[in-house]
Amino acid sequence: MHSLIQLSIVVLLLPLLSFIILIFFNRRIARNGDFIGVGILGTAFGISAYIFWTVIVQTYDPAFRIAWDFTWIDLGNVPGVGPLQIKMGIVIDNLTSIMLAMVTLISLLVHLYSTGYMAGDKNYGRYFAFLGIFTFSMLGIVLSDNLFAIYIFWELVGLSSYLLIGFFFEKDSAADAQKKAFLANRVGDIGMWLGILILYSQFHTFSFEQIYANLAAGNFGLSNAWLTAAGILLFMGCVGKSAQFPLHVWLPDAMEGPTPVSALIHAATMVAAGVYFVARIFIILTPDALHVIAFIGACTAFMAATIAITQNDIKRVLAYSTVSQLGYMVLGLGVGAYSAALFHLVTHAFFKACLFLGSGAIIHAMHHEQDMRWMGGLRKHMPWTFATFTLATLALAGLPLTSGFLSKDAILAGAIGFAKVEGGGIFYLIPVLGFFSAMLTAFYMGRQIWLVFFGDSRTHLKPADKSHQVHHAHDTHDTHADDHHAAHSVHEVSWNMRAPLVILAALSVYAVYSPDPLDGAKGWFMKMIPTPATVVGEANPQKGALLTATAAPHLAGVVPTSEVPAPAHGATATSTESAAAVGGHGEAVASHGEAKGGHLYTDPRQAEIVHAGHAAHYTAIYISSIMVALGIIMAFVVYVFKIIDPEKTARLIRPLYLFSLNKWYWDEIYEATVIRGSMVLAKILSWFDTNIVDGMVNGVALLVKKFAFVNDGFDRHVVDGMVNFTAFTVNTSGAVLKKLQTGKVQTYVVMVLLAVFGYFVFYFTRLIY
Amino acid sequence: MEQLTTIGLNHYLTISAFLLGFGLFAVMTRKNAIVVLMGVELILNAANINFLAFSKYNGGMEGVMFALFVIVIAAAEAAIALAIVINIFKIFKSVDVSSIDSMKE
Amino acid sequence: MLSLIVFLPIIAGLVILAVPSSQKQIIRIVSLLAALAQGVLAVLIWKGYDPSLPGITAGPGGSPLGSFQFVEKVPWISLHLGGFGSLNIEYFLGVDGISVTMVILTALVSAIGVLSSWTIQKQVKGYFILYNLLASAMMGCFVSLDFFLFYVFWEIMLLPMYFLIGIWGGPNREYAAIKFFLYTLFGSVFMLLVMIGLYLSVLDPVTGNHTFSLVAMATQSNFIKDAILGPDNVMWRYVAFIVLFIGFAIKVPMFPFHTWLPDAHVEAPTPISVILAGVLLKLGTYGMIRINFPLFPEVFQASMYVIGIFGAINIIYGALCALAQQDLKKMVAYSSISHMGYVLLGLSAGNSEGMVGALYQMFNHGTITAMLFLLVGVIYDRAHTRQIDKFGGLASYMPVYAAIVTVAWFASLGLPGLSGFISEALVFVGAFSSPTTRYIAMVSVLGIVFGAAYLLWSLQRMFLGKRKADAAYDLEIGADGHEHIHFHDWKGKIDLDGRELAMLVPLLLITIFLGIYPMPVLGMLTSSINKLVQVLSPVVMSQM
Amino acid sequence: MFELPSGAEIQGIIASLKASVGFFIPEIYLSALFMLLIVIDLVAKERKNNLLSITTLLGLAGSTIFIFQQHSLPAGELFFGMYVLDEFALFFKYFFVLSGIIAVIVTMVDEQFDREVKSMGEYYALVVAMVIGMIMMASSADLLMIFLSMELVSFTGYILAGYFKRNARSAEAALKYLVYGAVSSGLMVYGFSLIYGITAQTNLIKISLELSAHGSDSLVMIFASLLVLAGFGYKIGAVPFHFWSPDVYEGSPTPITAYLSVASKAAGFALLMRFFYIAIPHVGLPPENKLGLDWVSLLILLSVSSMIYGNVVALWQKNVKRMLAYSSIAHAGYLLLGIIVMNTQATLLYLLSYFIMNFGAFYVVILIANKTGSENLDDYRGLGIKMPLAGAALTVFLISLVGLPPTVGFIGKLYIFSALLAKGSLYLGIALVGIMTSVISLYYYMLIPLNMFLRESKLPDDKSMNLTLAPQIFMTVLMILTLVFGIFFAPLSDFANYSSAMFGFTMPPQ
Repeated sequence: MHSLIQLSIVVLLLPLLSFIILIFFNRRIARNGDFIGVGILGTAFGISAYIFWTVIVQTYDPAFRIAWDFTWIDLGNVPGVGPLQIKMGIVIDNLTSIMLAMVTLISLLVHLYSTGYMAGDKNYGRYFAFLGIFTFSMLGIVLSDNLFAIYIFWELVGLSSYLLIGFFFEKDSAADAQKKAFLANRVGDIGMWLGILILYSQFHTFSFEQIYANLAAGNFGLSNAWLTAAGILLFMGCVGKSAQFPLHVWLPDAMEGPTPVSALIHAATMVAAGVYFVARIFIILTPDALHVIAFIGACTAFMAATIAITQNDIKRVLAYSTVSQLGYMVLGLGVGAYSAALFHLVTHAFFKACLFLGSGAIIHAMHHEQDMRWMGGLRKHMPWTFATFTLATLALAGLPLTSGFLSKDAILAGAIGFAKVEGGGIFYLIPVLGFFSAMLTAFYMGRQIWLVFFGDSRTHLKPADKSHQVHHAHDTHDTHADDHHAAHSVHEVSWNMRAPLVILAALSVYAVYSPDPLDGAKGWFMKMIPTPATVVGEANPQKGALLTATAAPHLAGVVPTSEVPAPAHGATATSTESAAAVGGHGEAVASHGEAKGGHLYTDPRQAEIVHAGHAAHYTAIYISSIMVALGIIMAFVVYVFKIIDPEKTARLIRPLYLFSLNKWYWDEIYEATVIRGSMVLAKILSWFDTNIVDGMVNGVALLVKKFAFVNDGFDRHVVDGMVNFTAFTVNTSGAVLKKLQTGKVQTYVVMVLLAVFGYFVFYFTRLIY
Repeated sequence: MEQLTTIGLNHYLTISAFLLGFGLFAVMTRKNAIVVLMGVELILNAANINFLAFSKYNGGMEGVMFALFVIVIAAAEAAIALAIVINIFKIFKSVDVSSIDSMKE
Repeated sequence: MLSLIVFLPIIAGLVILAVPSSQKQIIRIVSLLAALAQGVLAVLIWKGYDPSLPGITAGPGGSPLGSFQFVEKVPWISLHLGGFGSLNIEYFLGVDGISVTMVILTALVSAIGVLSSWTIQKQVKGYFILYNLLASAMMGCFVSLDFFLFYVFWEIMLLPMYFLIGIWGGPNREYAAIKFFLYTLFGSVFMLLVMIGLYLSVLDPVTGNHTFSLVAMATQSNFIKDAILGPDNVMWRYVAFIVLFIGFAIKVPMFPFHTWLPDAHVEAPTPISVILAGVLLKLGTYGMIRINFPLFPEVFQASMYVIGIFGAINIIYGALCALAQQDLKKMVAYSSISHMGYVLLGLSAGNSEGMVGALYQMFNHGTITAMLFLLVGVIYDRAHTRQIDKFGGLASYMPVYAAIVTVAWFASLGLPGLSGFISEALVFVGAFSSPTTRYIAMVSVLGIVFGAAYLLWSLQRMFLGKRKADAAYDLEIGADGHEHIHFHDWKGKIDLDGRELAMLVPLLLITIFLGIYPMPVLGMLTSSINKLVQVLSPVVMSQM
Repeated sequence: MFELPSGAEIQGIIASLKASVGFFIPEIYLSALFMLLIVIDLVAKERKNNLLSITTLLGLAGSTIFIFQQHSLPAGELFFGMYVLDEFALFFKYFFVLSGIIAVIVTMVDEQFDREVKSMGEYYALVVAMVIGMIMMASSADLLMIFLSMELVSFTGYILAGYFKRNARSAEAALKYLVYGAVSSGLMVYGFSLIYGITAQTNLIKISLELSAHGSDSLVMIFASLLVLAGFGYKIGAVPFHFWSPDVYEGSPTPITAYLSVASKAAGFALLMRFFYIAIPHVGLPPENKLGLDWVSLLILLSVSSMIYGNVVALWQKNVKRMLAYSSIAHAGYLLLGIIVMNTQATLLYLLSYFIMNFGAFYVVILIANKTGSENLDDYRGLGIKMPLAGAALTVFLISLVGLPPTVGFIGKLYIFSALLAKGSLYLGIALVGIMTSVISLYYYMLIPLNMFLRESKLPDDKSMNLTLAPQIFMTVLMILTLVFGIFFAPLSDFANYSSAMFGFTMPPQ
C-alpha cells in the first residue's frame, strides 16, 4: 500500500476518532474535550498538508494518480455474472489532495473558531463530536474511488448536516430546518441513487475506473437516453447537496445552525461536495446532460442573486450568495469549464468561509442580532473583522487581484466559448445570466458591507414590536438599550476567532493561485486540474472507443500526449464517420494541442469547447469587470450617496420586490404542492386502509346488524373479525339455514321426504336424458 | 284380461305403495303422537306386504322371514313408543307432536 | 444440535409447568436461561457453519448431506397406506445459508423478547409457557426441511400467538387476536392442500417413494410428469403457486392481506410485537424462498413482475400510511409493512444481488424493528400513551433514550453505516439490474423519501422542540436547577434503566456492526442464494 | 311350496350353526353381561349405581379379551351369510366397546344424573345393549341383520335419550328421536323390500353378484336406494337426514349425546361402508350405472351439504352441546369424503380421531356443566383462569376438531384430503369445500376458548371450581392422547389400515 494511501486513511479516520471520543466522554473531559477536536483536526491538517505538498508541489504531474481498494462485500460466484465483489477504495490524485487540504484546513479553522463562538453552550462537547463526524464523512466523499462509497458518505454528510443544523433543537425553527434539509437532500439522493443503479445494472461495478473503462469501450447496453438520464440523475445528487434550483430551499433555512457550522458545511465544504461529485463523473456526462447542468447552474446563480438583494438577515444574504456561487460552479461544469469550476470551488470555499466566520463574529459581538438593518458603524469597533470581511467580499464580488476574480472569470470565459461552439441562440443565455449575476453579486455585497460596517449604529432604531424577528432571549436587552450602550457593548472578538478570519482572508488573494492576477490558467491549480477527456463523446458511447485501444486500463481524468495515439491513428481504430468527425476538427484539436501544453481531446466537440473557452478569456474579463463595476456603483448610488431611496424603489416595483423578498415563493409552492400533497395522499391511503381494505369491517358489521335474522346469538367480534364478504354470506346463510331447524319433528320428516323425492326426480331425469 | 282376473304382483305392490303413502301422510299431518306412530306402523306393514309378495313370486323364504321380524320389531317399537308418549303426556299434558318444539334452530 | 435448539424452549415450558405459578421470578429466569442457551447454540451453529455448501437442493447423490448442514434425518412416520401408496414423513432438520441466518435471528429476538417480558405481571406462568411454545415453533419452521414438519410447526405458532395477543393484549385484543388467527389460518389451510398435492407428485430419488422432503421437491426432475402438480399439469402448478404465495403473503404481510398487522401490533404487548415483527413476518418470505419459488421456478419466472409490483405497493403504501399515523406503534407497524416490501422487491428481482439483499433485509428488519418496538414499549410503559402528539422535547429530558431512538430511527430509514442501508441498497441494485423489475425499482425508490419523511417527522414531534402543552408528562425544576419531567404514576427511572439497555444495546451494536461490515451475515447467504438463483433461472426451466 | 330340508341338511345346518357360534363369542359374552346387569339391578340394594357402573366397566373391558381372540380366526361368513367376521368388523368391535366404556366413565362423572334420576337401574344395561347392537350393525352382511341391529341400536337410543324422565327437554328429545328414527327405518325397510324384490336376495354379496349378473330396473333401484339411504343417512346424521340430531343431542343426557354422536354415528358409517362397498358391484360397470344412479355423486351431495350446513349453522349456536351437535354433522360430511373415494383407511382413521377428540370435548363440557350447571357459551367466561387444566384440555380438543396440528384431528383431515387428492384433480373442488368449511369451523370452535380465556368471568370468585382428581387425570389422558397421536400417528394409521380389509370386498382398481 502506497504510503500516501496509508496517510490518507489516517486522515480519514482521525475525525471519526474525535467523534467517538467526544460523543461518549465529552462530559468527563476537561473543557468538554474541545482541545481534542482541535488537536485531532490539527494533526489531520498537518498530514493532508504533507500529502498536498508531495502530490502538488513535488510530483508536479497532472496525471498523478494512486489508488487502493479492498473487497467489502463478496457476493460469490453469481450466476450469469461470475465472481462479483463490491469494493471500497481510496484514490489520491491532484484534485483529491487539494480537496483534502482544503477541507481539513477549513475544518480546523472552524474548530478553532468554535472554541470561542460556542463557548458556554450546554452541549459544547457534543457540538465538536458532530463536527468530527461531519469532517469524517466529507473526507470520505473526497477520497472514495467508487460511486457506492460516495453515496454512503454522501448520506453521512447529510446526517451530520442534519445533526448540526438542529443543534439548537429546542428551537422549532431549527427542528424544521434540519428535517427540511435532510428531506430535500434525500430527494436529490434518490436521483443520484437511480443514476448509480443505471450504471451498475450495466457494468456490475461501482468503481469509477471500471465504469470509465466500460463506457469508453462502449459496453453500455442500454440506449443513449439512458446514459443521459444516468448523468442527469447523478447530477440530481448535486442538486440536492449543492442546493441547486429547484432543491435550493433548504440551504437558507440551514442558517438556523450555529454560524461556524454554516461556514464549514453550508458554505465551504458540504455544499461543494455536489460540485466535486459532478467533477468526478464529468467525463461520463453526455452533452445533453451537460446542457441541462449548465442551464440549471445559470438559473440558480441568477435566482439566488436576485433573492439575495432584498434579504435583511446577514446570514441569509450570505446563504443566497452561496447558492448563487454554487450555481456558478455547476454552470462551469455544465459548459465544460471543468478546471475553472473546481478552481472556483476552492477559492469560494475560502472566502465564503471567511465571510461566514466574519458574520459570526459580528453576530457574536452584536449579541445575536442578525438583522443588518439594525447594525452599522461596526468598522470602528471591529477593525480586524472589517478588514477580512471586506477582502473576502471583494473576492466574492470578483474584483481583480482576488482569487474570486480568477476563478469566476475562467468560468464565464468557458461559458462564452461554450455558447459559441453550441451555435449561440439560447445558449448565450448562460453567459448572459452569469454576467448579470456577477453584477448583482457586486451590488448586494456592497450593500451588505455598507449596512454593516459604515454609517452609524442603528441598534436604537430597532422597534420593540419587531422583536419576533430576533431572538427572544435578547430583544428585552435590545429594547432598553440606548445608542451609547449598544455602541460600547460591541467589541472585537478574541484571538481564537480572529485568527481563522485572517488566514482565510489571506487565502483569498490571487497570488496564492496564480502569478498572473488576470489569468488563472497560468496558475498551478488549473495546470494541475486540467479538463479530463470525456469517454462518451457526442452522445455516442462508441466514440469513446477511440480510447480503449491504449488508455482504458488507467484512465486518469486526463490523458497525456505521450500515451494517447494521434487522432489519425485513433481514427483508423474506429468507424469511418467518427474518423470523419475527428478529421473535421483536426486542426482545432491540433492547435489546441499546442495551446494547452499537450493535452489532447479525442472528442472533437470537447476539444473545441475548451479551445473556445480559452479564446474567450479576455472578452470575459472585460465584460465581467464592467458588470462588477456597475454593481458596485449601483450599491454606492443607493446606499452611500443615497441618490436612490431603496424604500421608494421597493414601493415602485413592489411586485418584483416582494417576489425577491419572498424567495420567489418556492417554499410556499412546495408547501402547497409536494408536502401538502403527500400528506393528503397519506391521509387518504390510511383512511382507505382502515375502511376499504380492511374488508369493510364496519360495513359488514352494519349489514349484519341490519340483517333481519341476526339476533344476539352471534359474537359481534367475530362478525367484525370477518374481513371479507364470504364471511358475511357465511353468517347470513347460517342465519337462514338454521331456520330449517323448526323444532317440529313432523317438518323434519317432511324435509326427509322432500329430499328423497328431490333426489329421485334428479336422478330420474338424469336417467331419462 | 288376465291382469283383471288373477291377482298379480302389481296388485300387492300397489297396495303396499298405497299403505306407504297413507303411513307417510299420517306421520306428516296428524297432530296426535299416537296416530303418528300408527302411521309408522303402516309404513312397516307396507314393507311387509312387499316382502311377502316378492318372496312368493321370487321363491325362497327370505321375504317371509323378513316380514316376521318386521312384525316383531314393530311390536317392540310400539311398546317403547307408548312408554315415551306416556312420559311426554305426563310432562306436557298433551301428545300434540307439533306443539313440542322447545328446542329449535 | 438443531433438535436441541428447537425444543429447548418447550422443555423450559414443561419445567415452568411444574413451577407453582406464584414463583414468578423463577419462571422468568427459567425461560431466560432457555433463551440464552438457545442463543449459545445459535452462536455455535454460526461458528460451525460452512458457508461454501450451497443448500437449497440436494447435494451429490441426492443426499442432503452434501449441501445442507447440521442435518438430522430420521424416518418419523413411514407406513403403507391402503388407498394411496405409502406415507413417508421424515423428521428432517437442516440448515443452509437461507435458514441459518434466520435461526440466529430467531434466537436473538426471542432472547430479547424474554427480557422485555419481564414487565408482564398477569398470569406469568401461562404467558411464559405459551411464549416458549411460540419460540420453539418459530425455530422449528426455520430448520425443518420436511414440508410436513414445517407445516406442523407453522400451525403450532398460531395458537400461542392467538392467546398471547388475546389475553395479554390491549383493550381491543379480542378482535385483533381472532383476526390474526383467522387470517393466517385462511392462508395455511390451502398450504395443506398444496402440501398433499406436492407429496403425491414428488418421488424421493433415493428411496423411490413419495416424500415430503423439501430438498427432494426442490429438484424438478423428481416430479412425476403427469402427477397433479407434475410438470405437465401446468394449470394446477400455477394454482398451487398462487395459493402458496397467498398463504405466505398473508404472513409477510403483503398488500392487500396486511390489515391484520396493524391491529395485531397495536394490541399486542411489547414482547409479542417484537416477536411478531422480528421473526414471524420473516416466516412469510422465508416460506417463499424455501418452498414457493424453488418448487415452482417456472411459475416464479412468470410472476416476478407481479411480485415486484406488490413489493413496490407495500413499500410506498406502507410508508404513506405510516406518515398518516398518530399512534407511534401503528406507525412502526406500517413501517414494517413498508420494509417487508423491500424484501418482496428483492425477491422479485430473481438475481443474486436482489435475493441477497432481501435475505439481509429480513435479518436487519428483524433486529431494527425489534429495536423500534422495544423503544415504543419503553415510552408506553412510562406515559401509558403512544400518541405522538402527547410528547415533545423529550431529547432534553431523556437524552440516552433519545440518542438510541435516533440511531434506531435512522437505521430504519436506511442510513449508511447502519445495517438497514446495505440491505435496501442491495435490493434496489438487484431489482434495478433485472430488466423485469427495473421500472418497479425506479418507482419504489420513492419509498426512501417517504420513509425518511415519517420517521424524521415523528422524531421531531416527539423529541425536538419543547414539551407540548398537553404532553403526557409534567415539567418541573429539579434540585440541580435543571428541568426534569415526571410521568404520571411511573415510579421507575425516567431515562432508560439497566434492563432496557440490556435489551437495546446488543441490537444497537449489531445494527451498527452489520452496517459497517456485513460479511458475517452475507457470507453465509451468498452461496445458497447463488444456488437458488441458478435453480430459478430459465436455463433450468428449459432442462426440466 | 317350500319343501322341508332333509335330515342330512338339518345336520349340516346344526353343524354350521355350532361352528358359527364359535365366531360369535364376544356378542354372546356381552349379551350375558347385559342380563347380568339387569339381574344386579334387581337384586342389589345399597350403593347400586356404583356396583352397576363398575360391573359394566369391567364387563366391557373384559369383552376386549374375547374380541382380541378373534384376530386369530379367519375372516368369513357365519349364520348362513347373515353375519361376517373380518378385520373391519373387529375394528368396530373395539371401537364400540371402548366408546361404551368411555360413555360409562363419562356418565359416572356427570352430576346431572344424581339430580335427575335416583336409580341408574337399566341405564348401563341399555348402554351394553347398544354396544351389542352397534357391533352387530358393523358385522351384519344381510339386509335382515342390518335391519334388526339398527333397530336394536335405535330402540336403546330412544330410551337413553329420554332417560331423564322428568326433564322436558330429555323427553322431547326422546319423542323426536323416536318419530324420526321410526319413519326413517320404515322407509329403509321399504327400500330393502324393493331391493329384495329385484334381486331375490337379502345377502349383500349375493345382491351384488345378482346385480352385476343381470343388472336391474334402474327406476325401482333408484327409488329403493334412496329409501335405504334415508335410513343410513339418519344414522350418520348427514344433511339432509340430520334434522333429529341437534335437538336430540341437546336434549339427551350429555353422556348419551357424546355416545350417540360418536358411537352410533360410527355404526352408521360402518353399515354404510359395508353396504356401499359390498352390495353395489364396483367391478365392470361404469360408476354411473351402479344401481342405475351414481352413488358417488349422491354421497358427494350429502357430504358437501353436511360440511357446509353443519359448520355454517354452528356459527349461531349459543349452547355448547348444540354447537357440538352441529359440528358432528359437519364431521359426518368429512367422513363421507373418505367413503366417496372408497378409502376405508382414511375413514377409519378419521373415526378414531373423532372418537378421541369428540369424547374429550364432551367430557370437559360435562365437567364444566357440573360446576356451572350450564352449557351456555356466556357461562364459559373466564373459566379458563378458574380451571386452567380443563380450559387447556378443551382448547386442545377443539383445535383437534378444527384439524390443526399437532393433534389427531389434523391427521384425520390430512388422510381424508390426501385420499381425495390421490384421485388427481377430480375431487379438488370438494377438497376445497372441506378446507374452507374447516376454516369456518375455527370461528365457532374458538368462541369457546375466547370466552374461557379472553373474557372476564361473571361468576363470583369465591365459587370453587376445583375438579376432583380422577376426572382431571382422565381428561389429561385424553388430551395427551390427542396430542401424541397427532405426532406419532403410526399406530392409529396401521390399525386403520389393517382393519380396512372387508370380507367379500376387493378394492376396485383405482
